[in-house]
Amino acid sequence: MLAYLVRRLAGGAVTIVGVLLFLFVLFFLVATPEDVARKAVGEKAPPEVLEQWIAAHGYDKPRFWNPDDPADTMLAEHFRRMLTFDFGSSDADDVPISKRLREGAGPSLALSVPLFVLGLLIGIPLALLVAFFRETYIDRVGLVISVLLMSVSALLYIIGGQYVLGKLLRWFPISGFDPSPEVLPRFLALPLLVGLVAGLGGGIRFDRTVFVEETSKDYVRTARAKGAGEARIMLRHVLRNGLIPILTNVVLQIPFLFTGSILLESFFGIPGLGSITVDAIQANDFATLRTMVFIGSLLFVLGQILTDVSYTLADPRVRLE
Amino acid sequence: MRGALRRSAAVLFAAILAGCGNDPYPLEDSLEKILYQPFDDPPKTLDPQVAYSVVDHQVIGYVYDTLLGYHYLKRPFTLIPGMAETVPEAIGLSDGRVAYRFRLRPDLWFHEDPAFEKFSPGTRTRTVEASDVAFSLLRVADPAVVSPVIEALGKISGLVDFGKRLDERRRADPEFAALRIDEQYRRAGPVDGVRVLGPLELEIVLDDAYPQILYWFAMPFTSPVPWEAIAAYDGVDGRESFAEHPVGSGPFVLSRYDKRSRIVLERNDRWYGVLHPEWKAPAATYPSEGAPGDAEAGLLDPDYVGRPLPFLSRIEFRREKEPIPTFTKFLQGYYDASGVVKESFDRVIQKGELSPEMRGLGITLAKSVEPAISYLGFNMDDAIVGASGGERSEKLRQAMSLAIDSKEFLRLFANGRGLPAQTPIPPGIFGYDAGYQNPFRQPDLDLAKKLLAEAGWADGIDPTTGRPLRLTFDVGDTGAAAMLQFGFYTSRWRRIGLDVEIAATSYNQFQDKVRRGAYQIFTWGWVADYPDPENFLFLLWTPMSRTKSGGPNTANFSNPRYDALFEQMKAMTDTPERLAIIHEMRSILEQERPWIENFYPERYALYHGWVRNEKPAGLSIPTAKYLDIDAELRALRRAEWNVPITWPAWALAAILVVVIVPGVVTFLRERQ
Amino acid sequence: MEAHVVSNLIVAALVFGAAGLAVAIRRNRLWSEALRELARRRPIALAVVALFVVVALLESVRWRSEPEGPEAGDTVSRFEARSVVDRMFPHDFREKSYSAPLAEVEFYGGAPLAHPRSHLLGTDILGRDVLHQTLKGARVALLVGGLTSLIVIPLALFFGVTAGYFGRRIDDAFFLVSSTLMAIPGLLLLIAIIMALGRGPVQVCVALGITSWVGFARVARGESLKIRELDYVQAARALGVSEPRIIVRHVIPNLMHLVIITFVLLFSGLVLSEATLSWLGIGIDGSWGQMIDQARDELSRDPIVWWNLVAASSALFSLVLAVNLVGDAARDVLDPRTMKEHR
Amino acid sequence: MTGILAVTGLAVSFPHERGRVRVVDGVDLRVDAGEAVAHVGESGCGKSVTALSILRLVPKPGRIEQGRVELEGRDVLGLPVAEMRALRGRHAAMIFQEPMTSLNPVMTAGAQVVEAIRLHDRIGFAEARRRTLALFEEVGIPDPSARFDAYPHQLSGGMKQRVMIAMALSMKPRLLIADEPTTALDVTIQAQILELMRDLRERFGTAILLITHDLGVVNELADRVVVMYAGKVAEEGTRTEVLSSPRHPYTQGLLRSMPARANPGERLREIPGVVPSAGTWPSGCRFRPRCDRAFEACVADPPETRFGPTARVFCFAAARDEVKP
Repeated sequence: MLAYLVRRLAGGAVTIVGVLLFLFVLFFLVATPEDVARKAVGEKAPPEVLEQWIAAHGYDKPRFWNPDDPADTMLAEHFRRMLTFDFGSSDADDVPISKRLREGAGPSLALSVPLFVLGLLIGIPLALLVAFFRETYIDRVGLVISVLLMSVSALLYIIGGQYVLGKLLRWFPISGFDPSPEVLPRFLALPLLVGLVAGLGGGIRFDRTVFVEETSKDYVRTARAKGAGEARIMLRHVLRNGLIPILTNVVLQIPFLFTGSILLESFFGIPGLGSITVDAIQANDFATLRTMVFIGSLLFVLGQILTDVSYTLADPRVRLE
Repeated sequence: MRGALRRSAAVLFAAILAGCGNDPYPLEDSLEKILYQPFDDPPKTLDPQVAYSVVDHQVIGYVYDTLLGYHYLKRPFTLIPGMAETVPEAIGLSDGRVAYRFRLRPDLWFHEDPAFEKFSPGTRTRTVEASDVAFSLLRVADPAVVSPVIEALGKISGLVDFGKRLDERRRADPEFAALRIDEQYRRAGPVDGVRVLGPLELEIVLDDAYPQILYWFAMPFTSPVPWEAIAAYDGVDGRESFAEHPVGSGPFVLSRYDKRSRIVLERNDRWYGVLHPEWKAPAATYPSEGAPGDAEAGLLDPDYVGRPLPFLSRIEFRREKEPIPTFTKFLQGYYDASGVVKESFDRVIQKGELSPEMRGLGITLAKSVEPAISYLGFNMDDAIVGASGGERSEKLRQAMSLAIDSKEFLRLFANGRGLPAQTPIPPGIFGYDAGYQNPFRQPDLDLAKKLLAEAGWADGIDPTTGRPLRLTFDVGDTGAAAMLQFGFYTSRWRRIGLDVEIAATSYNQFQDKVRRGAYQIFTWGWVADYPDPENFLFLLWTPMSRTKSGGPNTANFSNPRYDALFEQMKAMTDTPERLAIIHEMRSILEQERPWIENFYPERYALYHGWVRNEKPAGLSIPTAKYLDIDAELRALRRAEWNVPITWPAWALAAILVVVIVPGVVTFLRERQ
Repeated sequence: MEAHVVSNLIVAALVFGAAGLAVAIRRNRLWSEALRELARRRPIALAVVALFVVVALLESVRWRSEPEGPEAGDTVSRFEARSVVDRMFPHDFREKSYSAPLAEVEFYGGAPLAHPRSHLLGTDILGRDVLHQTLKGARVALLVGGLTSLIVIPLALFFGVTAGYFGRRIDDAFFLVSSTLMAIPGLLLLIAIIMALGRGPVQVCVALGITSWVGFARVARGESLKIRELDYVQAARALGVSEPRIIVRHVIPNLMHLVIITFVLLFSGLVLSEATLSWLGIGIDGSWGQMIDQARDELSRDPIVWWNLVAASSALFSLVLAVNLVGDAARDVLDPRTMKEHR
Repeated sequence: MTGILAVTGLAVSFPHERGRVRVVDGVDLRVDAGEAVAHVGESGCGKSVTALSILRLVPKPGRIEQGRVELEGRDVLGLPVAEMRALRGRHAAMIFQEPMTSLNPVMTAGAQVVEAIRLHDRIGFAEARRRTLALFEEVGIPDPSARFDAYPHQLSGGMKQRVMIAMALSMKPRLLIADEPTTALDVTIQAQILELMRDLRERFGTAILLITHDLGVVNELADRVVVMYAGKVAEEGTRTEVLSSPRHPYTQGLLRSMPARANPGERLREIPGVVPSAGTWPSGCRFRPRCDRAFEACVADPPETRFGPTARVFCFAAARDEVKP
């Protein structure tokens, strides 16, 4: 177990180094220091000011190799900063990135955790219900509805939700965010609803397939033969077995709750890490962007290990070697 | 009695709404005089010496007070004294230089802030003095601050040299670099052009005549900042950065700065307008006179004239990335003012006036043409469309200019808001001539085709290939909406036989193309920093050329005569002679066509009935201190406008039941 | 070579390829039975997919014809290659701006139209016929789905099979590369690649390809791991059959059902992804995603302009739905079990 | 002797390319108290479906078309769902071919037996556990308390089958239906399990319906044998009747192909052809295409021919044999 974890962590470390390298190269394909500086100091600033800015942010160093001092390159700096968690400050407005992460994590979690939990609490029982009624008209209708739900673009859900529920019916504020507990639920209601509906189709379809597959297993027949009712079979036998493959999907998502949803946060004006990322892209804010991606990949590696561990907890057949 | 009744009704409605509906604000705020405004991009910085974008200035303008200001009502824009007691006159010095002498008001205070405590324990604020203004000017020159306006303020004698000196000493001497900031400035000084004559007296000396300098004193770049705040908020070792923690002396204090979602400004009770209403200071009192029509528009309401400012207790900015939801929230009563989004234009405006529906809601409309221009430019360094093509290219540019129907463009994309532009100078700026019609800006496809034939591209066909002449329109926006607009231009050019391909790239790649000079046709805009023609005509001045100096002359236009006239014009006051020079420059541009002047944008601003004293400015100057809010009326209206419609929920539930119940029944029957 | 000639050649190649494939399927009992079963289960969905394919092909066949006189559109378009779809509409079939479906006057302003009562789905802000735009969008959608799948599947198959079949170092390397790609948030990776490559249909497809091959490659890896251990593969190895030959003759044919299912499921996902890219402004010109993104603002027009959104989103929806239904059925027909890994 | 199970005229259909096909077609079956009946046939002949029909466990989309199943005098097919559930496990229990997959992989062996007990008896967990341990003891599971907490994958195949048997016997049912209980096991384990079943039958008097294709197993355990071919009963009789003097050509073929029965050095004689899949069955005698004794009459449905009190055969040839001598 321990050896396994160590090996996985080592693999993860290599992955993260790969991500960092990739990120560095990509950035210079996408933007130059002049672009970053131009966005930061504004369209009207004279060229000397641009140069001052570039020098002040260290973007005038050699990129990969400095014959005088190998440690004094942008690449080395990039790795040093990321690996020591010294993220520095944003290229766009000089705010310390760690502060930005702290500010963004709250709103992201405020949306993503309820979304995640509700998604499971609604999706899995519904899938189980549909599987319970398998081969009947409810199952077929449920399946068709979930394929219908899946076939709609996420954009349309958001646009439609804002238009119909926000504008026409006036049930919720169309967008916005305020962390004070008095008004927070009102802001979260619509993105939650939209996020749930958008994710429900695929979720139900996947989970249903898993459950239906389980119901054709021999042990279900055994349970039936000993006199267990259908409901009991579903809840005690099928659910538990079906949850194992579902769990792998689910646990992998947990770390990403922190990074939030780019689309939902952007459209609904939730100042979480997802919209920080979009803002960083739009503002050429490489310093923030690389931090976000770095943290994302860190969480990904963590999530994978977490998934494996949770697998061993849920499925007695699996032991990590 | 009636007031009390209204108030309690408002509270009641607000409470009902807060329980279930879409009210984005907490209940206890519903009866406060709070101005709610949306903002899109978060401010980049709140450092007054650095901030240069509209959204930055929206916040900074209230936190940092300026020495001068603009009259709220008068047009064209007129400078009035702010923290300074008077607007200074230019004083000619014996050596040919020009000086301005500012005298500050007494008893001006900085906002309360812990930074002061750090250096003189027990105090949380102190008075503003002339040396603080001088300190700000030196900050503009400090290379570490990276101020974008050093170009303009560098006309102050010795200021640029001071910056160089400071930079060199910091590099050479780490000990110097570690000194407190005011000490560094003192040792690197003095600066010849910035003279502190007394605690409240400051003299500025310019190398050459530059009358526009006074406008810079109406902008936050010259606002006094306390050195204590700079020293305390250096952004190092987890300390806050000054760009995020402003300490000013303006009418509002920044009380909350979640810049990605919410910015809150509270009224500053230590502001001189509040402390000394008896001064009747022009920038702290509601004006008693205005432009023609202001009285009719209710802007000279005797209830307000002569009253001390500000009227609001708070300004709340909420972040809104999408214009349409923002407008919807305005219509729901959750924002107090709004532009008109083009999508809702026909509902809001009919025949140039507010629609009856909007009037019924109590909304008012204010129109203003902005001191800004949007134009299509040619890269004059390009072989085909540029200057080297000689007369042939000039005719091509003229033909292309004739093909663009700006009026139609405005009709399609801006609901006709805006004026088709004839010259680079927009209305409201000296040199604008409403009667002038640029002969190459009157859409005429036949004349365009004729010019094209004269240029050797008859019908747009390139004789060497037998195909239409192929040009490239370089754009830095790939969004769907923008593509439609670019498509409009190319479809117009197609009519005269020019095949103009849109090369849409990311903004970065576009910038890169511009840097390398690898572009043919582009579109750009310019918003005035201050109301003077110099601020527009320099966009085509050779020293500002993009490929040579990285300046804003993106067309790389270069004409010796034009340059000479510009030099002459820029230091002049608004005299008939100046006008004559501007007209000559105009005729050069008319013929050479480095730009196709597209349009001057027009702003339509909507205000709810509960907002008082609104008059749009165009320039990005702070005006909210003149506004007032009738909060009770607002609470009532919000309650009235936001009753949720719930029947669809019941309908949906009913449908679900209808779908599910037969299924369950069938299932149970089958199982038996 | 000019773009439209390339496009025509590709269409020809596709048609020939499809014909060849049809012959091959006819000969193979397993596949032809599967296909017949599929047609029995989902006749309508298959027909819808086929319809879109036909429209896309018609839109891809382009040629230049003689100028049709000065009244025929603008000067330049006389010189452009037009597709069959374009030719189904009159040459200057446009208005000045919005008009509602089958309207007689302009939507705003009420000026009489050049072609009253003939725009089935109305016109957009520049006066272009929405039905025409929507039909043209089918080509983009199929390009996104098809071309990307053509990039993804061979790539994924190659890496997945080599990793799964040979194992050890190659597998480790594969694991590293794939987890690196998976560790970068997908949307971000897409944006970055498109920014680096530039905008354009092929670039977008390549970017989508790079971001979506990993999932399938992992499935292919897992399957080849299993196949490697099968008796007859072991037997072939014992008989001295060369490794590449085993892979080509035994491993890949056993993955074909997975390939088909992945292709179908991938396809709908890709078409939806393009819509998101259009929102970010880096989609493909003329796609339904772009139409939806434009229509987003139009929805808030007052009075509301709905036909753009309805046309583009129902086209997108019906294609994706049809493909999803076909995909589901294909999964049931070809393989009910192994697709657990896909979500 | 009293009848525990009586199946008459049972028909079960499954959907096929064209309409539904009866995979079990008019089967009669009877098991008396304490008796062991073997239900024999090649795979695909419908014997498992017959067994599942008894507890109404035919998987969807299969459907019982007609017939009657009586368990201790009660009509099983007409029972309401709840009563049916109460009957399963208590009156008749079932064990399956694949002990590997027939146990729930994520529940401990003990928990699964406890569940079987508590489904029918309202007793606490501790009591159920005690009874489970006793059951484990009875079915020969060594170290029951350790095995109680083991997951199925931690047990050997034979051990798992013992757990299954323990579960089936937990309510002391009067009938145990064993669907190929030993097929998946090693030969030595097979013998142990059969021994166990014989032993339990003697101790508890449980009637056994044994589904198998292995005539060797039949020989070990069964009192009576029912041979099935292609959804229909071919021949029925006591063990000696069927195994020593088979009358149906199919039974004869089956016996000839048994290695144990062949003389050393002699080549095994298999039945030519394969069992046709459901839906492709011929009219008349379904064994006709593979039968070396088929003649013209076989195109009609063969009638029941009785031989003595216990034996009956469905075959024209066998009937002719009877008349001739």
